[in-house]
Amino acid sequence: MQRIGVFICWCGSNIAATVDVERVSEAIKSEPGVVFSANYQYMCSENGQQLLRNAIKEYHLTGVVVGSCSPRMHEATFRKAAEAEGLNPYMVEIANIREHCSWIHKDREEATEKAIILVRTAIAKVKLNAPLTAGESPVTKRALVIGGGIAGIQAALDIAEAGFEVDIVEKNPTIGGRMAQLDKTFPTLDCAACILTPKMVDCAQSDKIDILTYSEVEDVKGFVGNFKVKIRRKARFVDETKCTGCKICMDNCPSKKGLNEFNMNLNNRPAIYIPFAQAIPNVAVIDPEQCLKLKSGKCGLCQKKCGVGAIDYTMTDKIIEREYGAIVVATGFRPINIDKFNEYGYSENKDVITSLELERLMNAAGPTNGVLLRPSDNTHPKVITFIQCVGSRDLTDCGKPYCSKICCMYTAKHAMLIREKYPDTEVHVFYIDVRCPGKNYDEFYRRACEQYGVDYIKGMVGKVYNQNGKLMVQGSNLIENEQVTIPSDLVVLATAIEPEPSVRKIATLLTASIDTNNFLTEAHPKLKPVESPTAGVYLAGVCQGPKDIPETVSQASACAAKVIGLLVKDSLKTNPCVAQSDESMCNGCSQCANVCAYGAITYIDKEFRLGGGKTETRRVAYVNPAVCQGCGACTVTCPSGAMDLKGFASKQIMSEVEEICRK
Amino acid sequence: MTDEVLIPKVGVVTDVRRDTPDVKTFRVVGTDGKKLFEHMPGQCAMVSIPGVGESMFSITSSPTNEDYMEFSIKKCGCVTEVIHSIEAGQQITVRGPYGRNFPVEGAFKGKDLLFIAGGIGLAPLRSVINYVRHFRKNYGKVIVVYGARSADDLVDIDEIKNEWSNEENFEVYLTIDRPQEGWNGHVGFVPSYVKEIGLDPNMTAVLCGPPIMIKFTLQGLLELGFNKTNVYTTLELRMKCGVGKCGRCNVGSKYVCKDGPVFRMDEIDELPDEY
Amino acid sequence: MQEVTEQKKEYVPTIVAFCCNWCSYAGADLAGSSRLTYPANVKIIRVPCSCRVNPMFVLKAFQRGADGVILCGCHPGDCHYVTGNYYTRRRMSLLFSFLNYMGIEKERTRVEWVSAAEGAKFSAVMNDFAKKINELGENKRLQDLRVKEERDE
Amino acid sequence: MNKVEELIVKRARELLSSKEVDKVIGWKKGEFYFDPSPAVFTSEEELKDFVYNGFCGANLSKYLVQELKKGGKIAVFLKPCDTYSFNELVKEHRVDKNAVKVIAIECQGKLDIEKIKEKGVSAVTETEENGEEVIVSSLYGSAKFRKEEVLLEKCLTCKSKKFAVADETIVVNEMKETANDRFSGVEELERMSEEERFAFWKGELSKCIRCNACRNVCPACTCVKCVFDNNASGMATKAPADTFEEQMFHIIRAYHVAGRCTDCGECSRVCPQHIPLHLLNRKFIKDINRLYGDFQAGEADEGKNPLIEYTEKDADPTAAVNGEVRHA
Amino acid sequence: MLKIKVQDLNKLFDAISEKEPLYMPLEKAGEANYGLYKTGEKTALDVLKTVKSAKDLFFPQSETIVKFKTEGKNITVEDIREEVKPFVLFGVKACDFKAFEVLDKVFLADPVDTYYQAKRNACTVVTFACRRPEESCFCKVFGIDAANPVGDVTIWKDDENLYWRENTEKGSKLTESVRYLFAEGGEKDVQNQQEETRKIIEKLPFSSLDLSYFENTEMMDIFNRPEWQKLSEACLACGTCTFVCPTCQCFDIREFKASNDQIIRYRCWDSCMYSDFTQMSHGNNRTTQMQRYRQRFMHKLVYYPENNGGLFSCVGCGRCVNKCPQKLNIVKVVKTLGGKKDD
Repeated sequence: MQRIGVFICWCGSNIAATVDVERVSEAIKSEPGVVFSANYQYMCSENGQQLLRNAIKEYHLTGVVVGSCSPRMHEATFRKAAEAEGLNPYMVEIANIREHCSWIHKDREEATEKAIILVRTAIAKVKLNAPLTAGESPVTKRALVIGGGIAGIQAALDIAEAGFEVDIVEKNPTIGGRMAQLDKTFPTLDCAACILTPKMVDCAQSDKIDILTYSEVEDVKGFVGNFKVKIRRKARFVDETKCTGCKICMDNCPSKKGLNEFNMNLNNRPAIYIPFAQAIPNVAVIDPEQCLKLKSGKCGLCQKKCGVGAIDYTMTDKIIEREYGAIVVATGFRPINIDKFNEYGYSENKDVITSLELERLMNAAGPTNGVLLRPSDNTHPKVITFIQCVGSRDLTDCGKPYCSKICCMYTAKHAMLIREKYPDTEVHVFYIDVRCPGKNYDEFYRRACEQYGVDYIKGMVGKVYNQNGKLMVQGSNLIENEQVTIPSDLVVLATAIEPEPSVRKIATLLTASIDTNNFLTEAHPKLKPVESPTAGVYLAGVCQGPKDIPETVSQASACAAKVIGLLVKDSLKTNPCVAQSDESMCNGCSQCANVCAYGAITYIDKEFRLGGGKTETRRVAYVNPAVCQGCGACTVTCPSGAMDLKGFASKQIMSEVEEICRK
Repeated sequence: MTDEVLIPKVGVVTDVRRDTPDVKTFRVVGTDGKKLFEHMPGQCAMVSIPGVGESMFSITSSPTNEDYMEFSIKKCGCVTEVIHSIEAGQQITVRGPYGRNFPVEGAFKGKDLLFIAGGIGLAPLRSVINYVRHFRKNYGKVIVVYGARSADDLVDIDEIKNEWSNEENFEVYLTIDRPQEGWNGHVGFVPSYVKEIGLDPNMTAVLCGPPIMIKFTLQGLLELGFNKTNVYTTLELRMKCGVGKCGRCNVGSKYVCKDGPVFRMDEIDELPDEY
Repeated sequence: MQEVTEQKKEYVPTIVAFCCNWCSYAGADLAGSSRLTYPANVKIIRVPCSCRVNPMFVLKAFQRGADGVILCGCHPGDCHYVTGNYYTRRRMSLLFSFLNYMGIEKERTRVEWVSAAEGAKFSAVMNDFAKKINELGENKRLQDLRVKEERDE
Repeated sequence: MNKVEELIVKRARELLSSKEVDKVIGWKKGEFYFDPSPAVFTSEEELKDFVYNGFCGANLSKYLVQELKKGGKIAVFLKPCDTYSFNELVKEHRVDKNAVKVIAIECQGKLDIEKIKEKGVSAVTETEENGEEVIVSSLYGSAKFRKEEVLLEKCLTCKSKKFAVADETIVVNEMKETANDRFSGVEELERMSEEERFAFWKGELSKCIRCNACRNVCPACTCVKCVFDNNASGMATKAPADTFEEQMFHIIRAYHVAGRCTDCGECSRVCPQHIPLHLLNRKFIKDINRLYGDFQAGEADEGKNPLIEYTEKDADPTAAVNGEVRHA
Repeated sequence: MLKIKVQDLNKLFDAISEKEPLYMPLEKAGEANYGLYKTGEKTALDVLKTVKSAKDLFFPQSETIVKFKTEGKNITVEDIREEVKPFVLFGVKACDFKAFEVLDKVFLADPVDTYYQAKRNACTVVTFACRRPEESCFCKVFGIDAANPVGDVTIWKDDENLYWRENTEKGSKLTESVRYLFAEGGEKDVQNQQEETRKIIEKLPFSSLDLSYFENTEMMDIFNRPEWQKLSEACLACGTCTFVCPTCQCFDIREFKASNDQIIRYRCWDSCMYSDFTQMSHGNNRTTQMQRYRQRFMHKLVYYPENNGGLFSCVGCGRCVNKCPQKLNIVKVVKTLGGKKDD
């Protein structure tokens, strides 16, 4: 039978003024199992803790109940004290007689009665407590970053800086991501390439960073500290170690009609190509869908022309397997498909373009070498109309319900840049409202309006149609309360962004949850914004929610800090209050795994002895204690009660209920 | 109102002794300090801690003990786990005695007796062995063969070594399953040990232990020429009432609680194989 | 099923409140440190997440003579365990609707979302719930008479 | 022998003789025309006792759980409502669908012998279905009933005549969907006051003898150890020693199968006291449909049930109890 | 012989219940079961078979046997037995009445079960002759005459009258108290009814059931019959058959903690069909449903008769025939095993 010690804290007068602590101690004495009952002025003080420790020793206590302030305050304190005396820290329970009793009740009689019940309830629970030990699992000191955009790059650099090895897996042939496609960045208007490429080069040069481009995560097994990841290295048909990036192959390739993805398909590229000049790695890749040799077996020109013999048409996809302690997801975004937005005539009119296309049209390395020419006839547009919130804050099926956050700022940037470079251009912007919180953001927007004379029109655009070569933008001006039609030469749609669709597969592999808009869910929206609910998985950049570059970079660095904090440990202490399945009762129905937000539950086949020499193999649930966070969702889903939560076992909670109802 | 067998008496645990890592012996008297009731060797009683449940245990002390009775209990389930946690002074409830005892005043009289036990199986035999010791002249030669998994699992080893071994015309053979440091005695399983000792097949034998031990020991005895009508054992089944009414321990037309737990091997042969 | 008939005067109902550790229990703490009172017959049981509350606990409470059971958890979307309270919401919606279908007064069961910052809300919720339960009086429809008998002895 | 039975037996014979399956689960004739029992057939010889008539109401899907453990490939005959149970068992890994051949068979609703007896007809020797009429022949002559007078409760409000799964089908006559609304009974109760509902259930549940037939027949109740049998669960009960225990058993059982219950109606069919247990399960089904969108357990052999799913916009419990209808 | 008009029956019930508690078939929520009669209650005397048998009155499904109070290390035993006031059990059919004999041999055997005994002694049993037995009935097989049951009082009923015959002293006392409601006569009517009933019984399909196999075969031979496997295949392991059975008497002893220091120990019906019936902490002596199924019927047809002078623990009430969810029953067992005596 348990030997329980009960300690009632006065908390000065905080408790003692309303609760008759002496009476509580006295009343508890006769409870079965209680062998020691005392009260003291400040249990949390050095002396109070000593009182507890002495009693553990003297009375051979097997359980301790402290009636004091909230367990959220001092549970850890008393557990530590108990542990120091050799008692398992999980054999300590707190009865909250301050916040839940003395502070809220005025009647001394009533408060004392309640305190007795609360302490008795804690005794009932502690009687069913079992000693728990935190498990340990080793940590593989290597991180994986999925996605090689600015978020991934920043996270990788920070992690490498701390001395840990890190792999970047990027599905495209080069790292750089969306930022590499941008011309200038707000609110400072520096050139995106100028600030991004040095970081890309740093990655390439770091001996801690391994860049796996043209690769995709195929499979993830394991848990925090111990992930095993299979990575598909897609066949590049060019030996990365040999290629010097001389581009002779590109010049000689006869199949030049491939769409240039980097330039938003606004011009063409050969079948063998390097996406852009500063690509990292600066190595060519062959588009197998376009390459004549690979499709028909006839050609092979690039191989002949390659001075270093880097071309290998026989290359196949390879799966490599690596182990990591932590994973950063930084899969980024893409503009949504706006084909459905018939009112803007995007698919009919070449001169209706998206903002990202405009970035390329204004970029010196873009299809027009930085001269703003409209796609239909390569002439300078004189009137440019921007339409904001295309697909953002849109509750129809075509768009997204959320604000894409970056559009207001980049539209202001575009308008400003155009007005500066081509002052004779008339720029109109249709907006619902302009959202520019952030350092120097609103000032930036005001400059666009006030200094650069951009015409901001509050209102929605109803229709864009072509009339005699002019794009007629028909909209409402809510401030003037009138309908306006602006004949334009170029219409730029501030297109909503959405998570890169490949994130779905990755989320499934990582058992990271995804919201209805495909953004990855953070572990806590306020307090754990960079952690995913799956321990050891962190979120950086737009995959978690729309954000701009500075925010992305800070989140990436925050991720890195979290990763470093994890990798610096040799082993992880796991929370012992985790779920556990009683295999003898589990029937493997899989309901529990379905509600586990952390993917902590897997199923194994286990053999059971039936008696009479017979055995039966049954599928049963197994909870990985390193992954389980201890919420208990699974315990209620389990109809047989095979799943229970240590520290908050069904029996314990029921005995608390019984004790409270004893009155 | 007339007495009701299902209503137990209150007993006080006056002493708790740890025999082996998972066996404890509890000494029980009534609230008046006297023995709760009289019994015969081999009989059982229902012991319970209200709120936890009742379980049937054999009474391990000899009826000749006038002051108290004892139960040796192995920890193997919910009830026994709680029973193992009690300390001296704790009250429990007891009802009994139940079942048929060993025929110490009948078939055993004047006979040479062979007791073979394995593990906790010594518990019910302790009662009869001590009874026989008490009325020593009524019986012939006594041989005890007792085995356990390890030396630590031998129940009542002190009594065996200090008292039994000193009796006249009384042999004790101990064995453990596997060699162990500090053990100089015999090593090996009970069934094979029995065959090595060289026993007289005219002895009356009593077997108690795990089913597998009983099965092979019986085989060995039969090979030695023992007759099933001279071999006894005790059965253990789930019981609730203890008086042949609740139906739980019914095997064939027998109720183990009432018609047993002591059975002769030839009687067992007539039962369906459901015990 | 039997309805308990006699009722004592000045009956003080028993209320069991399950609070999730991260929001509502902290909310209750805040109510305490803000000295926001609520009736003493509300007793709190700490659970890691509202999704730990098994319908069996609710029934157990009623069996043992509770007159009202309230579950408090983080606001949906704010669950410390991401999705826990979403499951709670479905489970308890169905369970409470079912209990009402069995004839149990619907006011006897409740779920409230109380964040760690909502000490005032916690106190208000408990005051209101206790008031409702007081008006309803003793739970006569879903309790174990054996328990009641022993208690009333 | 009716045509459907003929085809079923023929098919069973083929499957056994070709060794395509090792056993067939079907129904075996009893002492009377109206008491066939579920049975496992392993030889062609045994098939002579195979029967499929108006009294084969038993849902055979759950037998697969124990029979599959013994090994071998099994053919099972499932009526439309039984196919849903099968899917649910597959979904919960209780049955390996690859080891089973599901032969979905025609069902025109099954008859309730107790209802027929209540109408004063005993010693039934045969029944013949003729559209909406049933002709019951007995030792004492024959009687004609409207079908709805003598159908099993579960068949009166049949949810669907669709097969949720079928490797093959044996259907001779068109199966008509029943017009009856299966939730009308629940609605009727919902319209009552709390007091009236309480009185209704008090009357019904006080009849419960805790024989566990409802639980043991239920294809959703396949726990290795039921909480009510597990002394460690804190909820174990064996007999309704107190009225609370009747309530608790039925509340918890209904809750445990909520979202998984296919409404096969076996619980009501087997209750010796004719407690309308389906009204418990259907309340959950109705609430699920109302709050989370129409859901039919067992429609597919994979996917999540509504209690292990959620949306961010689900109704709050208070609103749900007060009759809120799901967000559009 | 006495008689009373059927329209005056409620007066009779009221008269009896005024004196002593009257238990009889009542209809509640559509089902007929024995219950305490109160004026205005819906009686169900004409229902051939109540769902639960009359054993409930002597051996209730759940019954407190003792209470304990604990205080620290101390235990107080509280004997809750009270004197059972005389009561009347009305309308017991011949089969159920015969079942009392079966139960008596268990509960009144030494040591006597005082809970059962007290109720049994306090009870005046009014048996009720069957008029229209149905196809599931086979009491004749056990030598029961459904048309002429015994008990303290026997009644018959036709469309006009209820006929009353006292058989014992207890019966006479009861008769005396309600005598004023009755008129003399009815012997002829009863005789006619009996003849008619017996004719029907002769024709019932199970009346020719032959139990000689079980009387004349070695226990182990019956036990080892391979047919048990097939017979038990469809068994759900529910307890319906045992709970509706008038002779099944297995029980469990359980405890209920009314509070931390108040423990109620009660017994309740249990079923040998349940998988945990013989479950011990270290094993189970009947692990398959076949074994459990066999146990039930072996007990009824072999073990019990062996201990009780050939009396079967079945009275042919046919409740299991009607109520088994999967239509398994003792008749199928008897026919399957008894049909091939040469095996």
